[in-house]
Amino acid sequence: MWRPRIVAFFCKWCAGAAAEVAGVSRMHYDPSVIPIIVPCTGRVSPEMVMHAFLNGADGVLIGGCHTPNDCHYIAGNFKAFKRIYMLRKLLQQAGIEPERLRIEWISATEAVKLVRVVNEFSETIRRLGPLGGKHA
Amino acid sequence: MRLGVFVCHCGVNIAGTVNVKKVVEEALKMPGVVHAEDYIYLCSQPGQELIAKAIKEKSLDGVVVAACAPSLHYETFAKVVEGAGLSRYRYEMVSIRELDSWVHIDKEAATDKAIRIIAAAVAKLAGDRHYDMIKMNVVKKLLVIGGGIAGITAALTAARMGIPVVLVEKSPTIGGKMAMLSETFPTLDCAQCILTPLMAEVARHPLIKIYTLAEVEDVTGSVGNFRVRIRVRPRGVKVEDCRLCGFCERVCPVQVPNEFNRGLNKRKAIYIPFPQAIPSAYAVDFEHCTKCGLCLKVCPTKAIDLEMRSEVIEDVVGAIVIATGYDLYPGSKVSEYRYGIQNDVIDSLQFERILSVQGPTRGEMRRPSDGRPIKRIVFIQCVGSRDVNHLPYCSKVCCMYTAKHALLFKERVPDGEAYVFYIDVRASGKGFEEFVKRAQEEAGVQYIKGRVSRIYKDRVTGDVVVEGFDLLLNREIVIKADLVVLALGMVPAIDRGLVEKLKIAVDQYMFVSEVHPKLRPVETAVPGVFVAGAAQGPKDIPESIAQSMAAAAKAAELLLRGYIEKEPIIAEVDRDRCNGCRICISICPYDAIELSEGRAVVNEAKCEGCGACTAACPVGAIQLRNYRNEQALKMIEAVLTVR
Amino acid sequence: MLKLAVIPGAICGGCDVALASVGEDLLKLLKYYEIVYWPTVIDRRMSELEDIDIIDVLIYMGGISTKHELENAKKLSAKSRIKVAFGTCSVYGGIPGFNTLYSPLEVENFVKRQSTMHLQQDRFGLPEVVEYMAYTDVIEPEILIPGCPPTEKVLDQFVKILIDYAQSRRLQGRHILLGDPESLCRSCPRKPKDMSKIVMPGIKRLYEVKLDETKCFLEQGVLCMGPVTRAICNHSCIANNFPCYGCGGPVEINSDSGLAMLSALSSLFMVDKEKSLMETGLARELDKVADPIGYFFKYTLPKSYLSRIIKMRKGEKSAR
Amino acid sequence: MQGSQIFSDPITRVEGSARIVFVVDGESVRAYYQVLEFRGFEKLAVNRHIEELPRIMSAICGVCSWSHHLASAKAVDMIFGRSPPPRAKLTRILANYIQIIDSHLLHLGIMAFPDLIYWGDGRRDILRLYRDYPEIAAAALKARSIVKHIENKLGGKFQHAALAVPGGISRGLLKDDINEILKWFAELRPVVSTLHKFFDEHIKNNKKFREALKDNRFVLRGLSMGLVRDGFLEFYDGVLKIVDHNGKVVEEITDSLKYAEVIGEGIADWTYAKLPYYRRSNLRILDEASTFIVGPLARLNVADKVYGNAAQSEYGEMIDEAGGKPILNILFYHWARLIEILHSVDAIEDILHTHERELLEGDTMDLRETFRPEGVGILEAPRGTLIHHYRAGENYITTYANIITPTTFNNSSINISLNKVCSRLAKEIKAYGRPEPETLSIVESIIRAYDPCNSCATHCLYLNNMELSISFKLIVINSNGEVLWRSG
Repeated sequence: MWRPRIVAFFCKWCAGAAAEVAGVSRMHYDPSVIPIIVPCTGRVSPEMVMHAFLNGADGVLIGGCHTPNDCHYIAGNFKAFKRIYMLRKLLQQAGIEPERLRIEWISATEAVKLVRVVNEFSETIRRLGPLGGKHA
Repeated sequence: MRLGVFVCHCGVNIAGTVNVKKVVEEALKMPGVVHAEDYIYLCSQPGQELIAKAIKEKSLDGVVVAACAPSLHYETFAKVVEGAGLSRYRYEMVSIRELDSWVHIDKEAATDKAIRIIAAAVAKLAGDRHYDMIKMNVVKKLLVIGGGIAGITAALTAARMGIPVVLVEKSPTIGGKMAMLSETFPTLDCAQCILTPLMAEVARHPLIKIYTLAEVEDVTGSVGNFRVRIRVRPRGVKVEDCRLCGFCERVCPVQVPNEFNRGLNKRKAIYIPFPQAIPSAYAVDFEHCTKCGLCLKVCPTKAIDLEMRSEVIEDVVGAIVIATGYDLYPGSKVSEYRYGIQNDVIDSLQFERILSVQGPTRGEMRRPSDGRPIKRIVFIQCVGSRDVNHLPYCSKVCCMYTAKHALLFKERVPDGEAYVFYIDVRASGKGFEEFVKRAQEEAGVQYIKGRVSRIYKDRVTGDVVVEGFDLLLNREIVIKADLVVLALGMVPAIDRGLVEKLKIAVDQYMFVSEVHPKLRPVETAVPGVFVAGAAQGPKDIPESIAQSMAAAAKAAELLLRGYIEKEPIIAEVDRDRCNGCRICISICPYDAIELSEGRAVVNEAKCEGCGACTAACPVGAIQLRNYRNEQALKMIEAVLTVR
Repeated sequence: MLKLAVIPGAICGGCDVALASVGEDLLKLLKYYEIVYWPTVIDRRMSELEDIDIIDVLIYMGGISTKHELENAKKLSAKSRIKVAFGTCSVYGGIPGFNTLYSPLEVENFVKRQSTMHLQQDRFGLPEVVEYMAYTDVIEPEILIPGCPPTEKVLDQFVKILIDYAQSRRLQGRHILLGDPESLCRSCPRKPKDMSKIVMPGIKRLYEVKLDETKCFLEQGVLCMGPVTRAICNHSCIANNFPCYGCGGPVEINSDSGLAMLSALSSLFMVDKEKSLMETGLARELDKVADPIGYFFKYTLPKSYLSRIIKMRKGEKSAR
Repeated sequence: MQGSQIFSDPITRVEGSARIVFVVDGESVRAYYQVLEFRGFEKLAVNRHIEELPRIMSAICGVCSWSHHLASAKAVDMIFGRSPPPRAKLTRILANYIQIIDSHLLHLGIMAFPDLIYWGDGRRDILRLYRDYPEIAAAALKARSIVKHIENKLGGKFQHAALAVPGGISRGLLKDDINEILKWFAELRPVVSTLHKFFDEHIKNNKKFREALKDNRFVLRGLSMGLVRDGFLEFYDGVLKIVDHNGKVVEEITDSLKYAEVIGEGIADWTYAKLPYYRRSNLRILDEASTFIVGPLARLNVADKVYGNAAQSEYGEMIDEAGGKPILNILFYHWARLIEILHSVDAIEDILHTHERELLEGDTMDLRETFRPEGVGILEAPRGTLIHHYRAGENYITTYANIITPTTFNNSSINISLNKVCSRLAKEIKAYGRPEPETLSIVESIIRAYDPCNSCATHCLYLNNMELSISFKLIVINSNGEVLWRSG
């Protein structure tokens, strides 16, 4: 049975911290979302996202700090937003469902939101089915 | 490459859901891994020794620890690794507890996820290199923002350690809210007697430079080298020449509400907030001064200069202490209590001014509206505080200063009656409970457990009628009082502009967030920026003083050492591949990249290692140390390879 | 005499003319090499080329769009010592690379729908069209010459290499990518002396702005692929006040220059107005790029992550 | 003819991008000029930013990339509702003239002369021509480098130029640009006169060539089409005039959007090139009367006057030779090319001298914006009328693109001309099992006359005469697909 393969880039300061809080509070979410902790969402390059899709990811989720002022590195989240927005336009034009790539602002205290977003996203990916990667 | 992977059971926290044995088995198959083992509690002493032993025996050159969250034990294992002679940058820690075992039920999926998380760490570790800590010199000077008791204490503590201090205060004098108080609990010693000597010492101390009527306009740079711009508004009076004779005040035609006395009386356009003000000189309120020039004529020493301009002071400091203090929650927001001087419903600071001998009533117990002597007084606690519609938190100090107010009132008016409407009396400090008991029993203050529902002025008798409910006697209660004092909640006085300039984190009430209440209570997330006093949260004077000394001590730890060591995980440029296209310098939020001979170079002091430039560089010439592009791609492949 | 063959794939003829108009250098080459096949210049038949067992230098021009061209490329390359991918189409797929977005059938139906009359007759062996690909998708050439068409700069390099090979029978390196290993920004005349920051005022399409002849194009809000494009020319289009379209391909052979520029441009524009514009304002500006594929991938689409993902989605293994 | 034929290897093995297939079925023979190249530019243009098409579409052809660049630019201008200011328009006209001269000189000097000088004697060999007339080779290569310099100056690159922007040009010419162009242009004049003198001495009085000019097999009673402006031969901007084989003007299209009412585009299964035909006639594709002739000969059929007295006198001489207009013998193409060279040279001379100030001063771009969903750019490329037709949607995205290149127009005419030679070829096959050399050279002369540019791979610069092979395949098969004979 196909299980979605989802890569989640969480920024260390906000989404990553929220993930830890979610752990401490024993909340539950879909295990097919594999977290990679990055210093800032500003570090996530479009190449990393596309590399994930090419290597079998069915969905890529990015969690960062709320705009306009929460980013520990001041404006990394804005850079991430702009790059991901343009990348989604590119995917959409090429006929790849843009919903497979999602960026969310999750502050360190919003563990509940993190769990909701992760579960929602994995549900979306289940609905969309495999991207067509190796294990399809 | 000889890598070691250590997987922790954390009792059953991890082993309960993750099949640790299988994880270790899979780890051994990962590229470069020569050793993998699991242990029940890696963070324990035997656990740590196990790792150190493995490093030495297997001569490992890289370690991955898969256990709890790095925010908990990254440092612990870093020290173990360094103890075993390996660089801390050849060590990665990943959480398979908070991010995996604790959040999943399906054992098989959790195990698979743990393996992938470890595989990513191993892939990253393969590319990690050692870097020496970055040493940067530190300017031995401290900036203290806010001249209240917290700011004064921090400045003095630092100066006494030989650290030059720049003290910036928004109002014409230092002293802050404490200067307004009459006596302080629980010792009832007079506030001025504690404060004014400290203020004098600050004024005299050669290492402390005070700027009043001043605000921090801009802060750039980073820890050890903050470039600060301070805007000083014109005082209108030359401090050294003012003899405090007061002739100018007498002739000044302008009358405006006196903010030091919280509007209970008026003051002139040229005034001194209170006699022991530091700097001890008059100041001109340029907002209301009509420049009629009468004061100029009468000033014996020609100290007044109405043409003074505001000026900007630039300075470089090594650290910053935020001591911006608090304000009371605006009484108008709690409309049902009819807050207002003419209604004889005042706030606690106003009552402090009535109590104070320098106050508008010279210490006599007379009402602010009509001067009628106060025979019966009602104190209402938790006004705004512990209220979801206003301030959900408890402001901590109101129960104590209300008990003090009631006690002092009964001393002044032995036959007077004092009532206190409260929810719970919170007197948790040393000698606090006894102090409240003294007020209740010796001074006969009536404590009524219940909320006040309505307050109105009886037009005929002039009484302030307070209708409330007594929970203990389970009956309504109506008190016709002369005066009502509201214990309004505490809110931070810091403004949004300063928060953004300093890039510090604040909570939803604008109290400055400390990094960790226990681990780093007086530090903010921005290295080199500390916080003390009410700016960090509601607290009383003794706590503010203790916290200010702590903040000064932490700052001294940084400033006295003369250099700071900085995490070397910053961006790095491969100068051959850089084409000087200027894209990285245009997006760096810290201006940490400069161009020399047409190619980019990273300023070690400024770069915070966020990596935004590395993802924008068109040819990948700038890379984040130990988070290079090829490492990131390898991590992604490791996470996604099909088991 | 060494044998040199020029094989035209799916070409526009520009590379033929570029190589032919190399002028005297061509004659210099003729001292060492005998042109055994080059339909545009000499009339030798394919049958003769098949009789030759080893071709010393095989120059393949253009991409691959028909089954015949694919077989031809593989067959001839198999017996060639030095394989040269000549021109951006051959190296990266070039502008016809947009065809990778559609299946050949889709395109044929598109053409049929446009026609006003259809003669149903036999195909007489009309070669069958395959999924468009670059030469480098099929073969690993020793020398790669980017450019649309290759400029004098890279052709000079190429002639020197060929002459050197003829004399020493040795090539320095396996994958020689001609042109200088730097982007056009390295020596761009439009860079300000004081190397100040680029302040990019939003995204302007070519029709919205009358371009200033001295300022960097990014500073005028117009996309210029200079930062990601290999220096194979001496800023000829930029000097003609026209932003670079990236025909030289990426600085290094297997990097995705389109995706890199997408990231650079998105990061760069309106950096100073991010907090005031917030997401909606920034999105509105980004929506002006209505065709990201055409905007960033004019010459390199077949080599991009995007087209490799599209291929993966269709299930075919990528050609090589 | 059965349905799909299963063909033996030779026919499926392809060389170059075009070939001719003769299908012998008993007595009747049919000729098919197969274009084997597949470009798909009309499909890949969809979804592109409309303003980027001029540089994307110029990649259709590397030899005449300028014409595609400028025609595309005209269509894009129309969609933005912009008209390039005089300075921009004049620069574009200058660029288009340079392209015309470049292509004609190359063709005349290197391909046409061998056909014409050694007419019909089967031994046409470019190397032999250059041994006999070395000045021609030098002239042709000299022309090539001069034009390259001028084109570099105008568009940054001599191929796939970077000049046209919506409503104008990216950069106006400066004084020293013009001086340099004038310097190179001065060197071009002697080259032109060399070729002109050569044409007078060796072509005009070549008896066989004169007879061929009368030979009915080279006549095509098609519809001549080309741009004219105030009766003058025009290349950049004018009225698209169509004259039938009797000289009657059948169409005068002023609004380029209306082209589709007149020009239909058929397709056949055996070629990737389209087969245009005249829609207003009730005839079908590949009927002689519904087929267009474009290019130098057609242009001179529709134009009344040419520019400059050298061109005018040649023009008069040609008309006398052909006995009046319209001239329907396709071999006159070569003569027409010479006339167009002379015309263009004088036109450029005029632009560079009398209109110099206009080239140097004034605005380079019209920035107005009145969106129109459709735009058609028509101009004369060296080989004939070139049409770029685009539709754009919201946010200026291309929603539709249709391109008819001169070679596409000539595709139909070549097929018809070839069919006129079929019967003779079939007889020779039956008699000797192979076609006579003379027939083969006639076939090639037809192709050479039209100068097809199937992405130009069929341009053969050198012809060595082993067995009269021509660079592209000539194959004769019978009705069930067996190969009776193939060239080379």
